[in-house]
Amino acid sequence: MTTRIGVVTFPGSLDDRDAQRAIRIAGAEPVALWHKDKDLKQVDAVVLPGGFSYGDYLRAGAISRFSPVMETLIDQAKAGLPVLGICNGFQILAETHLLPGAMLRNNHLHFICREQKLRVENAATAWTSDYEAGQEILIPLKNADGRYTADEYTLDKLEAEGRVAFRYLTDGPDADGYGNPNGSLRNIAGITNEAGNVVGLMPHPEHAVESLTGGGTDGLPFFTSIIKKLVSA
Amino acid sequence: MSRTPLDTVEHAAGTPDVEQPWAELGLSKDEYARIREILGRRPTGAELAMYSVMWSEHCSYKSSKVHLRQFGEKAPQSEAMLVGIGENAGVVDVGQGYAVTFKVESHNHPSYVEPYQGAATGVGGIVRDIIAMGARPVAVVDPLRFGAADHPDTRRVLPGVVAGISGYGNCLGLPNIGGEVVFDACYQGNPLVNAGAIGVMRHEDIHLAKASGAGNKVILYGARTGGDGIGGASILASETFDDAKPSKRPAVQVGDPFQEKLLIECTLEAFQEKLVVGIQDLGAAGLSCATSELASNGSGGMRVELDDVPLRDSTLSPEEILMSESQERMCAVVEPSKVDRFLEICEKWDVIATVIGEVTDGDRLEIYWHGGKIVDVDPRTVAHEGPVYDRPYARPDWQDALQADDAAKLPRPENADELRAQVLQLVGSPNQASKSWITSQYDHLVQGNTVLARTEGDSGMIRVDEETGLGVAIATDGNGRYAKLDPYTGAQLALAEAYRNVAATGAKPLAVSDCLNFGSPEDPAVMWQFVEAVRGLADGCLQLGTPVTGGNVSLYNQTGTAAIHPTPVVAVLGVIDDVARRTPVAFREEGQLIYLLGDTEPEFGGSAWSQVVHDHLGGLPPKVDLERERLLGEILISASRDGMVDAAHDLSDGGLIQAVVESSLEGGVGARLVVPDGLDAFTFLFSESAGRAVVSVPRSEELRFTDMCGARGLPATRIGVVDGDAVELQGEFTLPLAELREAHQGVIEGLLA
Amino acid sequence: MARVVVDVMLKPEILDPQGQAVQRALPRLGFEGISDVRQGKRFELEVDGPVDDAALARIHELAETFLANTVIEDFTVKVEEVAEAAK
Amino acid sequence: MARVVVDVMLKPEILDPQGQAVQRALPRLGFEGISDVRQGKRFELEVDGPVDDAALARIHELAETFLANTVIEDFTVKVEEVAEAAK
Ligand SMILES: Nc1ncnc2c1ncn2[C@@H]1O[C@H](COP(=O)(O)OP(=O)(O)O)[C@@H](O)[C@H]1O
Ligand SMILES: [Mg+2]
Repeated sequence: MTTRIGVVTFPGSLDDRDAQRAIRIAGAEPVALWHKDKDLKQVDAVVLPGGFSYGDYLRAGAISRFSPVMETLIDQAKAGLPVLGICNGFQILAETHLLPGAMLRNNHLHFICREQKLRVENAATAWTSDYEAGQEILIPLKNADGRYTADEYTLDKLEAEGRVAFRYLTDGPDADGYGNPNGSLRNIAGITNEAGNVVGLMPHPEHAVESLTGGGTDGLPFFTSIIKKLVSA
Repeated sequence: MSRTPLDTVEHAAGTPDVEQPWAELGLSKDEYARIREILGRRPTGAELAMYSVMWSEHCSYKSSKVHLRQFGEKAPQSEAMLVGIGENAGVVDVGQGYAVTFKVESHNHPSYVEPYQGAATGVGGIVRDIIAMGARPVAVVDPLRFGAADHPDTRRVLPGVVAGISGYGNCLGLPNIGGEVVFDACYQGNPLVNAGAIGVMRHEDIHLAKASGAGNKVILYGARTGGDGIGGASILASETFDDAKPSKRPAVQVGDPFQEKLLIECTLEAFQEKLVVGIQDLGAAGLSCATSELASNGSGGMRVELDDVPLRDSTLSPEEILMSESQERMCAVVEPSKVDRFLEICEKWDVIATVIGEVTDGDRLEIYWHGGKIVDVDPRTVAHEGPVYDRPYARPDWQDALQADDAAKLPRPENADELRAQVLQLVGSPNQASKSWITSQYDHLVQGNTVLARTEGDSGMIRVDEETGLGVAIATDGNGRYAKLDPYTGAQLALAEAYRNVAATGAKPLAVSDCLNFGSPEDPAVMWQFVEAVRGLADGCLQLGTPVTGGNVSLYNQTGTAAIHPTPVVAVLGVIDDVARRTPVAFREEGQLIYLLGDTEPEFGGSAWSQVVHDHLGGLPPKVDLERERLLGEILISASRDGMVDAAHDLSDGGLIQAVVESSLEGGVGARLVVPDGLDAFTFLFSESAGRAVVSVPRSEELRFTDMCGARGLPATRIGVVDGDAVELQGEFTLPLAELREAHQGVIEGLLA
Repeated sequence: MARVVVDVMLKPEILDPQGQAVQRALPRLGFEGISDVRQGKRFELEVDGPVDDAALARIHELAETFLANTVIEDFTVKVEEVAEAAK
Repeated sequence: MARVVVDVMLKPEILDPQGQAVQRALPRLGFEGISDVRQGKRFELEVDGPVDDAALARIHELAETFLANTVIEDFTVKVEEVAEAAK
């Protein structure tokens, strides 16, 4: 039986089709989920895609968080359902407090779209097991509100528990994708919950699954990781 | 409301002598007289509102129409053309059952007044034109012109415009795959914000803006109607009909990209279920335009209940409702049996939708308000039979002196050091410098089909079909400096450059859209520029076999008597069978051979070199040879298809050195160049002769490639090799890539900081 | 030191997509009885020296030329008591 | 009908690049003597019915759970006199 991975479409979701394509390329079956439906259609995992749900009005993710689908999703995520939040999806996860912290306007105040070097800090989550810990990858990034912020206590706790999943790499030339693109504290690009089933990150792995259109395939392991995990489970 | 009686048709007929503010609404005395003649009575306030906006320059093309006809009259035979000029946007067959629609429009003036919202709503408007054809929008482009890069106001306008385009386009999920950024003092006070969009559909999904079938319902959906952009209407409303109103309404609208994204999705869903008979977007002139165009393009008449229009502001008068330019609205004609389903889809997407009228079997457009008939017109007279002017035009008396002031006489670099310094100066000048500060604010990846964007290729390219690799490419170009020196040639050079850019990536040019930005048509010199540019473009399109499918005219871009440079912006759309074969600009492999295609002559009029080094504009622009352009295009396309070249870059402003530096920086590999026989180093580097490109050829392909060029008669000169980490001109200078990058990057940010 | 607050709101006739989005979300959150929401910007300026008429006039000019675009926005300027110890 | 205003500002310890950008632009515009600028959001809520303690409590809750993200933002709620005839 093929693995079924849901992709939620909120009003204003943009990269939902891209997430579906990535899931397909990785070998699973993408299942479209609708924000007004509480029903998750018994999928094995869920991706909250990028975009500007509700136009990012108020705060990115603030309105989507109250969608019917999120009610179910929050409960099931707490019960272990694997959830990946990409960009706007990460912002939604932060607003629901499934992941700690918040995303603020980029420190340079602009939307930024670029290729970004990341280090995989935690290769033990449901979505990262096909990476090696410490592996450096190149993934596109595009957002206006990507500055990860949390208080010192939370940041220390995340570090201590190994829950910083991805970090922006800063020790190289800008032209090669190095640098902190938005002022995120401690160069944090993505984090995981304690159980490792909920992961959120600002960069877009679903845009790095075909070399023709994404400039590389470094994002594919996100999707192969989860498929392997689900198949072997 | 017991104030003045409602100005119904009946009331108007009975009160022929009421004073009407036609002049304040921008109508001439003759135009007002014509309206009275058409109606056989004075217009009601609502009718006057409709005629005045629809007969405005912006909506009626009254100064340009007589000339734009050439695009139809001289249109080349093209099997690709599915829908031509006259619809919201043209449609082109790209094969495999796909059709592509594309168009460029201007939003110049609003972007000067309120850069963010002006530019944002410009994107919104052009995207609605694309949806109205039945297509899913798949990409946007943004040709931009600003005042001098170091002028303080550019610091206000440029970041606002860029943020507006990025804020709106990114939020719609449309990759931005191309455009231009040009600085010139002539655009101070009149920045040009042109926006283009491309949409893809299956042939059978093409929709047109017409209301047919008596009994069919007219549905207005999207945002509520508010008091935006109705400066004119409030004159009507406040001074003639209701003195209590604020007398000025802002002429700038605030856009809501989120609402537009919902509009896209719900419209496409309605198309998919074949629920729509006719459709029209609401842009300039709002409901006046949508109702009169839908009605006049269809077979019957139309009856509209204006009271049913959902309002944001309940105090709006009927005139204001008719003229409002509130954004993010569309109008669909739907069969009665399908109305429920249509409304259901709108509800699914949280889009407000209301039946506001129906198609009738008469031939009148009738609009009712509070039970009274306030409009009763033949819609054709509103939408299509506006005034047409053949305005006087004359070659300005300064043209000769300008052309005589030949750039060839300017002092040239005297030694290798000066040559080197001028190369650095050129690649670091605002117009030639990297635009990454701007393009990095645009999402070029969303939708996952972008094959070329930013500096990767000479044109933007997107994949249309994931299975077959079918794709389309688009490039927009326009050089106001060339056009100022000679508008006829300038327009052809814009066309030639866009054509060449598309071919350089391996795509076959198919069709053209344009945005003609000029000063006041009431100035005979400007009018002459316009006439010449249109003639040049129409002749050029005929010769290249690429029909104009639609476009836009923006006039009155001037401050006082100072007009902008005539700026015809030309967009060329091309098709490629397999995007995997596209040719990028980057030099990537050391050892590959660099060939220069085409002939280089000492042509410096209007050149970047003359501007950057001497702040000079004079002489003649480069000569145009469209047969050569076509041949060059064919060679570039064949070379891409058969894998004979690894990189290709067209030569345009800045000449050969600019192109080579860009290809080297893009690929991170240098180039060793030699001045070919018969040329001096200066001309070799800086000439802007048209019809040229540089390519990098793998050694294994050299013979095949040169044979092909030889057999077809295209001059191909070996000028160097891809090598090292510097751009070197043998015997003259060496410029390390790091130094070039330093000069080329960061220029725009530096000016705006 | 004193604080001057400049509030910038879209003019009433101008569409306020953000305010609308907030308002439309309210019923879903179980909030009724709010008939309109408008969202604007609040600038808190810490002014060195006394906030006299001259200073206020300058801030008014700043608001008019820079903080707001009066084509689409209205603004108000007011001096605020800064309760020192308050959080 | 009454108006309740909710002001939302970033917590003082959180970097406010928007406010900073405004502040940095001031000298260029010829404004001196402003030592700090912070930019936040202002929400104007039009409330049907009386703004009694119960209503205010509800709006306070709305601000806390929705209008502000208290991980990063502080807020204040206040009732505003709506000058009826004023423009
Ligand atoms: N410069 C031009 N070149 C070609 N076609 C043009 C040009 N300007 C306007 N048109 C065509 O005239 C028609 C009316 O234009 P317009 O009123 O701008 O359309 P819309 O209201 O849909 O934006 C369109 O079909 C448009 O493509
Ligand atoms: Mg249109």
